[in-house]
Amino acid sequence: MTVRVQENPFDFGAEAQAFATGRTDAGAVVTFTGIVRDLVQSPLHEMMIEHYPGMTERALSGIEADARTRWDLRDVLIIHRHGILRPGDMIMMVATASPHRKDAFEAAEFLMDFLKSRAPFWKKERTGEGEEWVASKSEDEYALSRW
Amino acid sequence: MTVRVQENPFDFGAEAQAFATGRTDAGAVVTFTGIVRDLVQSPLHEMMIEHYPGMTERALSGIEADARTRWDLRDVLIIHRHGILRPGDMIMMVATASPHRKDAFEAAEFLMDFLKSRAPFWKKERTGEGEEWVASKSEDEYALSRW
Amino acid sequence: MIDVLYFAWVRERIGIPKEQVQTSAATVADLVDELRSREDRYAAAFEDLAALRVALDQELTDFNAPLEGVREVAFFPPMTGG
Amino acid sequence: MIDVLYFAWVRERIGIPKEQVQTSAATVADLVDELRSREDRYAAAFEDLAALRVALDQELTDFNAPLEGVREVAFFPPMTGG
Repeated sequence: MTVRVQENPFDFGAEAQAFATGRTDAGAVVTFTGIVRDLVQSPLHEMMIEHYPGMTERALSGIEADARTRWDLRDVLIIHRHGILRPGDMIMMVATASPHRKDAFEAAEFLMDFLKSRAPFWKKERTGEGEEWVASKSEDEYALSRW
Repeated sequence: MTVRVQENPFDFGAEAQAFATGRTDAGAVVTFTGIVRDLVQSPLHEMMIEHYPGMTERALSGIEADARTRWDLRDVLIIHRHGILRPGDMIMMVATASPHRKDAFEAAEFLMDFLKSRAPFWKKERTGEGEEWVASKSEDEYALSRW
Repeated sequence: MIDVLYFAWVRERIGIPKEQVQTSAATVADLVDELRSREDRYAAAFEDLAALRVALDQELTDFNAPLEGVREVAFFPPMTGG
Repeated sequence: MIDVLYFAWVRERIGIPKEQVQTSAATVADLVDELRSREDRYAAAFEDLAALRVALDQELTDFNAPLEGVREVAFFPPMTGG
Protein backbone atom coordinates (compact mmCIF):
# COMPACT_ATOMS: atom_id res chain seq x y z
CA MET A 1 0.00 0.00 0.00
CA THR A 2 1.80 3.10 -1.25
CA VAL A 3 0.79 6.74 -1.55
CA ARG A 4 3.18 9.23 -3.13
CA VAL A 5 2.71 12.96 -3.79
CA GLN A 6 5.58 14.38 -5.78
CA GLU A 7 6.69 17.17 -8.09
CA ASN A 8 8.95 14.93 -10.20
CA PRO A 9 7.67 12.82 -13.07
CA PHE A 10 7.07 9.14 -12.37
CA ASP A 11 7.82 6.23 -14.69
CA PHE A 12 4.36 4.77 -15.38
CA GLY A 13 5.64 1.66 -17.19
CA ALA A 14 8.16 0.82 -14.47
CA GLU A 15 5.61 1.46 -11.70
CA ALA A 16 2.96 -0.67 -13.42
CA GLN A 17 5.45 -3.46 -14.08
CA ALA A 18 6.75 -3.46 -10.48
CA PHE A 19 3.20 -3.42 -9.14
CA ALA A 20 2.11 -6.44 -11.19
CA THR A 21 5.31 -8.49 -11.07
CA GLY A 22 5.52 -11.77 -9.17
CA ARG A 23 1.99 -11.46 -7.89
CA THR A 24 0.64 -14.96 -7.26
CA ASP A 25 -1.97 -13.82 -4.71
CA ALA A 26 -4.02 -11.56 -6.98
CA GLY A 27 -4.89 -12.46 -10.55
CA ALA A 28 -6.31 -9.06 -11.46
CA VAL A 29 -4.37 -5.79 -11.71
CA VAL A 30 -6.01 -2.56 -12.87
CA THR A 31 -4.21 0.73 -13.49
CA PHE A 32 -5.57 4.17 -14.28
CA THR A 33 -3.36 6.96 -15.58
CA GLY A 34 -4.36 10.59 -15.99
CA ILE A 35 -2.58 12.49 -18.74
CA VAL A 36 -2.51 16.24 -19.46
CA ARG A 37 -4.68 16.75 -22.56
CA ASP A 38 -4.14 19.47 -25.05
CA LEU A 39 -7.09 21.84 -25.50
CA VAL A 40 -9.02 22.19 -28.72
CA GLN A 41 -9.92 25.88 -28.44
CA SER A 42 -6.51 27.25 -27.54
CA PRO A 43 -3.31 25.14 -27.28
CA LEU A 44 -2.34 24.44 -23.68
CA HIS A 45 1.09 25.79 -22.72
CA GLU A 46 1.15 24.27 -19.28
CA MET A 47 -0.92 23.04 -16.40
CA MET A 48 -0.05 24.07 -12.85
CA ILE A 49 -1.22 21.79 -10.05
CA GLU A 50 -1.41 23.25 -6.57
CA HIS A 51 -1.97 21.05 -3.53
CA TYR A 52 -2.28 21.23 0.24
CA PRO A 53 0.82 19.56 1.69
CA GLY A 54 -0.09 17.42 4.66
CA MET A 55 -3.78 17.23 3.91
CA THR A 56 -3.09 15.68 0.51
CA GLU A 57 -1.26 12.72 2.00
CA ARG A 58 -3.92 12.34 4.71
CA ALA A 59 -6.76 12.44 2.17
CA LEU A 60 -5.08 9.93 -0.16
CA SER A 61 -4.24 7.54 2.69
CA GLY A 62 -7.80 7.84 3.96
CA ILE A 63 -9.27 7.07 0.54
CA GLU A 64 -6.94 4.11 0.16
CA ALA A 65 -7.84 2.71 3.60
CA ASP A 66 -11.53 3.14 2.78
CA ALA A 67 -11.09 1.21 -0.50
CA ARG A 68 -9.42 -1.65 1.37
CA THR A 69 -12.42 -2.05 3.68
CA ARG A 70 -14.80 -2.21 0.72
CA TRP A 71 -12.99 -4.61 -1.62
CA ASP A 72 -10.64 -7.58 -1.40
CA LEU A 73 -7.43 -5.75 -2.31
CA ARG A 74 -3.96 -7.21 -2.00
CA ASP A 75 -2.21 -3.98 -2.93
CA VAL A 76 -2.93 -0.37 -3.84
CA LEU A 77 -0.68 2.30 -5.34
CA ILE A 78 -1.50 6.00 -5.68
CA ILE A 79 0.93 8.51 -7.22
CA HIS A 80 -0.09 12.14 -7.84
CA ARG A 81 2.10 14.94 -9.15
CA HIS A 82 1.94 18.66 -8.45
CA GLY A 83 3.79 21.59 -10.00
CA ILE A 84 4.08 22.38 -13.68
CA LEU A 85 3.06 19.83 -16.33
CA ARG A 86 2.71 19.94 -20.10
CA PRO A 87 0.41 18.18 -22.60
CA GLY A 88 1.16 14.46 -22.69
CA ASP A 89 2.67 14.46 -19.17
CA MET A 90 1.23 11.95 -16.72
CA ILE A 91 -0.52 13.65 -13.82
CA MET A 92 -1.23 10.66 -11.66
CA MET A 93 -1.82 6.92 -11.53
CA VAL A 94 -3.61 4.44 -9.34
CA ALA A 95 -3.16 0.67 -9.36
CA THR A 96 -5.17 -2.04 -7.61
CA ALA A 97 -4.50 -5.76 -7.21
CA SER A 98 -7.20 -8.24 -6.24
CA PRO A 99 -8.06 -11.91 -6.68
CA HIS A 100 -11.25 -10.71 -8.43
CA ARG A 101 -11.36 -8.52 -11.53
CA LYS A 102 -14.58 -6.84 -10.37
CA ASP A 103 -12.91 -5.74 -7.14
CA ALA A 104 -9.82 -4.46 -8.92
CA PHE A 105 -11.94 -2.43 -11.38
CA GLU A 106 -14.40 -1.04 -8.84
CA ALA A 107 -11.70 -0.05 -6.36
CA ALA A 108 -9.75 1.79 -9.07
CA GLU A 109 -12.90 3.67 -10.14
CA PHE A 110 -13.69 4.50 -6.52
CA LEU A 111 -10.17 5.84 -5.94
CA MET A 112 -10.44 7.98 -9.08
CA ASP A 113 -13.86 9.36 -8.15
CA PHE A 114 -12.53 10.43 -4.77
CA LEU A 115 -9.25 11.79 -6.16
CA LYS A 116 -11.23 13.98 -8.55
CA SER A 117 -13.19 15.88 -5.92
CA ARG A 118 -11.99 14.96 -2.43
CA ALA A 119 -8.20 15.18 -2.63
CA PRO A 120 -6.90 18.76 -2.24
CA PHE A 121 -5.48 19.42 -5.70
CA TRP A 122 -6.33 22.40 -7.91
CA LYS A 123 -5.48 22.68 -11.58
CA LYS A 124 -4.78 25.90 -13.47
CA GLU A 125 -4.37 25.98 -17.24
CA ARG A 126 -2.19 28.46 -19.10
CA THR A 127 -2.96 29.01 -22.79
CA GLY A 128 -2.17 31.83 -25.23
CA GLU A 129 -5.25 33.54 -23.87
CA GLY A 130 -4.10 33.60 -20.28
CA GLU A 131 -4.44 31.55 -17.12
CA GLU A 132 -7.58 29.96 -15.76
CA TRP A 133 -8.43 27.70 -12.82
CA VAL A 134 -10.08 24.48 -13.96
CA ALA A 135 -13.68 24.40 -12.72
CA SER A 136 -14.91 21.34 -10.88
CA LYS A 137 -17.49 19.32 -12.76
CA SER A 138 -20.91 18.53 -11.35
CA GLU A 139 -20.59 15.07 -12.92
CA ASP A 140 -17.50 14.45 -10.76
CA GLU A 141 -19.42 15.35 -7.62
CA TYR A 142 -22.30 13.17 -8.80
CA ALA A 143 -19.93 10.24 -9.44
CA LEU A 144 -19.29 10.03 -5.68
CA SER A 145 -22.92 9.32 -4.95
CA ARG A 146 -22.74 5.76 -6.23
CA TRP A 147 -20.30 4.62 -3.54
CA MET B 1 -5.95 -0.45 -32.28
CA THR B 2 -3.89 -3.59 -31.75
CA VAL B 3 -4.80 -7.22 -31.10
CA ARG B 4 -2.05 -9.77 -30.45
CA VAL B 5 -2.31 -13.48 -29.69
CA GLN B 6 1.06 -14.96 -28.84
CA GLU B 7 2.86 -17.77 -27.05
CA ASN B 8 5.77 -15.58 -25.91
CA PRO B 9 5.65 -13.45 -22.77
CA PHE B 10 4.90 -9.76 -23.22
CA ASP B 11 6.48 -6.88 -21.34
CA PHE B 12 3.53 -5.37 -19.47
CA GLY B 13 5.42 -2.29 -18.24
CA ALA B 14 6.81 -1.47 -21.67
CA GLU B 15 3.43 -2.06 -23.35
CA ALA B 16 1.61 0.12 -20.81
CA GLN B 17 4.22 2.86 -21.10
CA ALA B 18 4.15 2.85 -24.91
CA PHE B 19 0.35 2.87 -24.91
CA ALA B 20 0.12 5.91 -22.61
CA THR B 21 3.10 7.90 -23.88
CA GLY B 22 2.68 11.16 -25.75
CA ARG B 23 -1.08 10.93 -25.67
CA THR B 24 -2.51 14.46 -25.78
CA ASP B 25 -5.88 13.36 -27.23
CA ALA B 26 -7.02 11.15 -24.37
CA GLY B 27 -6.54 12.05 -20.72
CA ALA B 28 -7.60 8.66 -19.35
CA VAL B 29 -5.77 5.36 -19.80
CA VAL B 30 -6.93 2.14 -18.10
CA THR B 31 -5.08 -1.17 -18.17
CA PHE B 32 -6.14 -4.58 -16.93
CA THR B 33 -3.66 -7.41 -16.49
CA GLY B 34 -4.53 -11.02 -15.76
CA ILE B 35 -1.91 -12.97 -13.81
CA VAL B 36 -1.68 -16.73 -13.14
CA ARG B 37 -2.60 -17.20 -9.49
CA ASP B 38 -1.26 -19.94 -7.33
CA LEU B 39 -3.89 -22.26 -5.88
CA VAL B 40 -4.56 -22.59 -2.18
CA GLN B 41 -5.57 -26.26 -2.11
CA SER B 42 -2.71 -27.68 -4.17
CA PRO B 43 0.22 -25.63 -5.55
CA LEU B 44 -0.13 -24.95 -9.26
CA HIS B 45 2.70 -26.34 -11.36
CA GLU B 46 1.57 -24.81 -14.61
CA MET B 47 -1.37 -23.53 -16.57
CA MET B 48 -1.86 -24.57 -20.20
CA ILE B 49 -3.90 -22.27 -22.40
CA GLU B 50 -5.35 -23.70 -25.59
CA HIS B 51 -6.91 -21.49 -28.23
CA TYR B 52 -8.56 -21.66 -31.64
CA PRO B 53 -6.15 -20.01 -34.12
CA GLY B 54 -8.02 -17.84 -36.56
CA MET B 55 -11.21 -17.61 -34.55
CA THR B 56 -9.33 -16.08 -31.62
CA GLU B 57 -8.08 -13.14 -33.68
CA ARG B 58 -11.54 -12.72 -35.25
CA ALA B 59 -13.28 -12.77 -31.88
CA LEU B 60 -10.83 -10.30 -30.31
CA SER B 61 -11.01 -7.92 -33.26
CA GLY B 62 -14.81 -8.14 -33.17
CA ILE B 63 -14.93 -7.36 -29.45
CA GLU B 64 -12.56 -4.46 -29.93
CA ALA B 65 -14.61 -3.02 -32.82
CA ASP B 66 -17.77 -3.39 -30.73
CA ALA B 67 -16.16 -1.47 -27.85
CA ARG B 68 -15.22 1.36 -30.19
CA THR B 69 -18.84 1.82 -31.29
CA ARG B 70 -20.00 2.00 -27.67
CA TRP B 71 -17.43 4.37 -26.14
CA ASP B 72 -15.27 7.30 -27.20
CA LEU B 73 -11.98 5.41 -27.48
CA ARG B 74 -8.82 6.82 -29.02
CA ASP B 75 -6.92 3.55 -28.75
CA VAL B 76 -7.33 -0.05 -27.64
CA LEU B 77 -4.74 -2.77 -27.03
CA ILE B 78 -5.45 -6.45 -26.41
CA ILE B 79 -2.68 -9.02 -25.84
CA HIS B 80 -3.48 -12.63 -24.89
CA ARG B 81 -1.01 -15.47 -24.44
CA HIS B 82 -1.48 -19.17 -25.05
CA GLY B 83 0.74 -22.14 -24.24
CA ILE B 84 2.32 -22.95 -20.88
CA LEU B 85 2.36 -20.39 -18.06
CA ARG B 86 3.37 -20.50 -14.41
CA PRO B 87 2.15 -18.72 -11.27
CA GLY B 88 2.96 -15.01 -11.47
CA ASP B 89 3.10 -15.04 -15.29
CA MET B 90 0.95 -12.49 -17.05
CA ILE B 91 -1.76 -14.15 -19.15
CA MET B 92 -3.15 -11.13 -20.94
CA MET B 93 -3.66 -7.40 -20.85
CA VAL B 94 -6.09 -4.88 -22.25
CA ALA B 95 -5.58 -1.12 -22.39
CA THR B 96 -8.04 1.63 -23.32
CA ALA B 97 -7.49 5.35 -23.94
CA SER B 98 -10.32 7.89 -23.89
CA PRO B 99 -10.90 11.58 -23.19
CA HIS B 100 -13.27 10.42 -20.41
CA ARG B 101 -12.31 8.20 -17.48
CA LYS B 102 -15.75 6.59 -17.40
CA ASP B 103 -15.37 5.47 -21.01
CA ALA B 104 -11.87 4.13 -20.43
CA PHE B 105 -13.01 2.13 -17.38
CA GLU B 106 -16.24 0.79 -18.87
CA ALA B 107 -14.62 -0.24 -22.15
CA ALA B 108 -11.86 -2.12 -20.30
CA GLU B 109 -14.46 -3.95 -18.18
CA PHE B 110 -16.50 -4.74 -21.27
CA LEU B 111 -13.44 -6.15 -23.08
CA MET B 112 -12.62 -8.29 -20.05
CA ASP B 113 -16.17 -9.62 -19.68
CA PHE B 114 -16.15 -10.68 -23.32
CA LEU B 115 -12.62 -12.10 -23.20
CA LYS B 116 -13.66 -14.29 -20.26
CA SER B 117 -16.45 -16.14 -22.00
CA ARG B 118 -16.56 -15.23 -25.69
CA ALA B 119 -12.95 -15.50 -26.84
CA PRO B 120 -11.95 -19.10 -27.69
CA PHE B 121 -9.40 -19.80 -24.96
CA TRP B 122 -9.46 -22.76 -22.59
CA LYS B 123 -7.36 -23.09 -19.45
CA LYS B 124 -6.09 -26.31 -17.93
CA GLU B 125 -4.35 -26.43 -14.57
CA ARG B 126 -1.70 -28.96 -13.57
CA THR B 127 -1.12 -29.49 -9.85
CA GLY B 128 0.45 -32.33 -7.83
CA GLU B 129 -2.96 -34.00 -8.02
CA GLY B 130 -3.14 -34.05 -11.80
CA GLU B 131 -4.55 -31.99 -14.62
CA GLU B 132 -7.95 -30.36 -14.80
CA TRP B 133 -9.75 -28.06 -17.22
CA VAL B 134 -10.83 -24.83 -15.60
CA ALA B 135 -14.64 -24.68 -15.48
CA SER B 136 -16.40 -21.59 -16.76
CA LYS B 137 -18.10 -19.54 -14.07
CA SER B 138 -21.78 -18.67 -14.18
CA GLU B 139 -20.85 -15.21 -12.84
CA ASP B 140 -18.72 -14.66 -15.96
CA GLU B 141 -21.66 -15.52 -18.20
CA TYR B 142 -23.88 -13.29 -16.08
CA ALA B 143 -21.40 -10.39 -16.32
CA LEU B 144 -22.13 -10.19 -20.07
CA SER B 145 -25.78 -9.41 -19.46
CA ARG B 146 -25.08 -5.85 -18.33
CA TRP B 147 -23.73 -4.74 -21.73
CA MET C 1 -16.70 -32.54 -46.92
CA ILE C 2 -16.56 -30.36 -43.85
CA ASP C 3 -13.69 -29.66 -41.44
CA VAL C 4 -14.63 -30.55 -37.87
CA LEU C 5 -12.42 -29.19 -35.05
CA TYR C 6 -12.39 -30.13 -31.37
CA PHE C 7 -10.90 -28.16 -28.50
CA ALA C 8 -10.08 -28.69 -24.81
CA TRP C 9 -11.75 -31.73 -23.23
CA VAL C 10 -13.85 -32.36 -26.34
CA ARG C 11 -10.57 -32.84 -28.24
CA GLU C 12 -9.26 -35.09 -25.47
CA ARG C 13 -12.35 -37.29 -25.40
CA ILE C 14 -12.48 -37.70 -29.16
CA GLY C 15 -8.72 -38.08 -29.34
CA ILE C 16 -8.02 -35.85 -32.35
CA PRO C 17 -8.00 -32.09 -32.87
CA LYS C 18 -9.47 -32.11 -36.37
CA GLU C 19 -10.98 -34.34 -39.02
CA GLN C 20 -12.80 -34.15 -42.32
CA VAL C 21 -16.35 -35.44 -42.28
CA GLN C 22 -18.54 -36.43 -45.20
CA THR C 23 -22.03 -35.44 -44.18
CA SER C 24 -25.37 -34.35 -45.52
CA ALA C 25 -26.58 -33.20 -42.11
CA ALA C 26 -28.86 -30.18 -42.37
CA THR C 27 -28.04 -28.68 -38.97
CA VAL C 28 -25.35 -28.85 -36.30
CA ALA C 29 -27.66 -31.01 -34.18
CA ASP C 30 -28.00 -33.49 -37.07
CA LEU C 31 -24.21 -33.63 -37.43
CA VAL C 32 -23.86 -34.27 -33.70
CA ASP C 33 -26.33 -37.18 -34.01
CA GLU C 34 -24.29 -38.67 -36.85
CA LEU C 35 -21.04 -38.35 -34.87
CA ARG C 36 -22.59 -39.79 -31.69
CA SER C 37 -23.67 -42.91 -33.53
CA ARG C 38 -20.16 -43.54 -34.84
CA GLU C 39 -18.22 -44.57 -31.75
CA ASP C 40 -18.35 -44.39 -27.95
CA ARG C 41 -15.75 -41.63 -27.78
CA TYR C 42 -18.04 -39.35 -29.79
CA ALA C 43 -21.02 -40.33 -27.67
CA ALA C 44 -18.96 -39.46 -24.59
CA ALA C 45 -17.84 -36.09 -25.97
CA PHE C 46 -21.37 -35.09 -27.03
CA GLU C 47 -23.12 -36.55 -24.01
CA ASP C 48 -24.38 -33.19 -22.70
CA LEU C 49 -24.91 -30.51 -25.34
CA ALA C 50 -25.62 -27.91 -22.64
CA ALA C 51 -21.94 -28.21 -21.68
CA LEU C 52 -20.80 -27.55 -25.26
CA ARG C 53 -20.47 -24.60 -27.59
CA VAL C 54 -20.29 -24.63 -31.37
CA ALA C 55 -18.78 -22.27 -33.94
CA LEU C 56 -19.49 -22.31 -37.69
CA ASP C 57 -16.73 -20.80 -39.81
CA GLN C 58 -15.28 -19.29 -36.62
CA GLU C 59 -18.48 -17.59 -35.47
CA LEU C 60 -20.28 -18.74 -32.32
CA THR C 61 -23.76 -20.07 -33.03
CA ASP C 62 -26.17 -22.67 -31.65
CA PHE C 63 -26.97 -26.30 -32.35
CA ASN C 64 -29.99 -25.49 -34.52
CA ALA C 65 -27.89 -23.56 -37.03
CA PRO C 66 -27.98 -24.86 -40.65
CA LEU C 67 -24.78 -26.34 -42.10
CA GLU C 68 -25.35 -25.36 -45.72
CA GLY C 69 -22.30 -23.61 -47.16
CA VAL C 70 -20.30 -24.08 -43.94
CA ARG C 71 -16.67 -25.17 -44.32
CA GLU C 72 -15.54 -25.41 -40.70
CA VAL C 73 -17.40 -26.59 -37.59
CA ALA C 74 -15.80 -26.43 -34.14
CA PHE C 75 -16.98 -28.00 -30.88
CA PHE C 76 -15.64 -26.96 -27.50
CA PRO C 77 -16.60 -26.35 -23.87
CA PRO C 78 -17.51 -22.83 -22.62
CA MET C 79 -14.52 -20.54 -23.01
CA THR C 80 -12.31 -19.56 -20.10
CA GLY C 81 -10.18 -16.73 -21.42
CA GLY C 82 -8.91 -13.59 -19.75
CA MET D 1 -4.31 32.23 17.36
CA ILE D 2 -5.28 30.06 14.47
CA ASP D 3 -3.47 29.33 11.18
CA VAL D 4 -5.60 30.21 8.17
CA LEU D 5 -4.57 28.82 4.77
CA TYR D 6 -5.84 29.79 1.32
CA PHE D 7 -5.49 27.80 -1.91
CA ALA D 8 -6.03 28.32 -5.64
CA TRP D 9 -8.10 31.41 -6.53
CA VAL D 10 -8.95 32.05 -2.87
CA ARG D 11 -5.20 32.46 -2.27
CA GLU D 12 -4.91 34.70 -5.34
CA ARG D 13 -7.81 36.95 -4.31
CA ILE D 14 -6.58 37.36 -0.74
CA GLY D 15 -2.99 37.67 -1.93
CA ILE D 16 -1.30 35.45 0.65
CA PRO D 17 -1.16 31.66 1.14
CA LYS D 18 -1.29 31.70 4.93
CA GLU D 19 -1.71 33.96 7.94
CA GLN D 20 -2.23 33.79 11.67
CA VAL D 21 -5.54 35.12 12.88
CA GLN D 22 -6.55 36.15 16.41
CA THR D 23 -10.20 35.23 16.70
CA SER D 24 -12.86 34.20 19.14
CA ALA D 25 -15.23 33.06 16.38
CA ALA D 26 -17.32 30.09 17.45
CA THR D 27 -17.78 28.58 13.99
CA VAL D 28 -16.20 28.71 10.55
CA ALA D 29 -19.08 30.93 9.38
CA ASP D 30 -18.33 33.40 12.19
CA LEU D 31 -14.66 33.46 11.18
CA VAL D 32 -15.67 34.11 7.57
CA ASP D 33 -17.81 37.06 8.70
CA GLU D 34 -14.86 38.52 10.64
CA LEU D 35 -12.54 38.15 7.63
CA ARG D 36 -15.10 39.62 5.20
CA SER D 37 -15.40 42.78 7.30
CA ARG D 38 -11.63 43.34 7.27
CA GLU D 39 -10.91 44.33 3.65
CA ASP D 40 -12.39 44.15 0.18
CA ARG D 41 -10.03 41.34 -0.92
CA TYR D 42 -11.51 39.09 1.81
CA ALA D 43 -15.04 40.13 0.89
CA ALA D 44 -14.23 39.24 -2.73
CA ALA D 45 -12.75 35.86 -1.81
CA PHE D 46 -15.67 34.92 0.43
CA GLU D 47 -18.38 36.39 -1.77
CA ASP D 48 -20.07 33.05 -2.54
CA LEU D 49 -19.65 30.38 0.12
CA ALA D 50 -21.33 27.81 -2.11
CA ALA D 51 -18.23 28.04 -4.33
CA LEU D 52 -15.90 27.36 -1.39
CA ARG D 53 -14.81 24.39 0.69
CA VAL D 54 -13.30 24.40 4.16
CA ALA D 55 -11.01 22.01 6.03
CA LEU D 56 -10.33 22.06 9.78
CA ASP D 57 -7.02 20.50 10.80
CA GLN D 58 -6.83 18.98 7.30
CA GLU D 59 -10.26 17.32 7.36
CA LEU D 60 -13.04 18.51 5.05
CA THR D 61 -16.02 19.89 6.94
CA ASP D 62 -18.73 22.54 6.50
CA PHE D 63 -19.17 26.19 7.44
CA ASN D 64 -21.23 25.41 10.52
CA ALA D 65 -18.40 23.45 12.15
CA PRO D 66 -17.19 24.75 15.53
CA LEU D 67 -13.66 26.16 15.76
CA GLU D 68 -12.92 25.18 19.33
CA GLY D 69 -9.56 23.40 19.61
CA VAL D 70 -8.84 23.83 15.90
CA ARG D 71 -5.30 24.88 14.96
CA GLU D 72 -5.52 25.10 11.17
CA VAL D 73 -8.36 26.31 8.93
CA ALA D 74 -8.07 26.12 5.13
CA PHE D 75 -10.32 27.72 2.52
CA PHE D 76 -10.30 26.68 -1.12
CA PRO D 77 -12.50 26.08 -4.19
CA PRO D 78 -13.84 22.59 -5.01
CA MET D 79 -10.95 20.25 -5.70
CA THR D 80 -9.94 19.24 -9.21
CA GLY D 81 -7.50 16.36 -8.72
CA GLY D 82 -6.99 13.19 -10.71
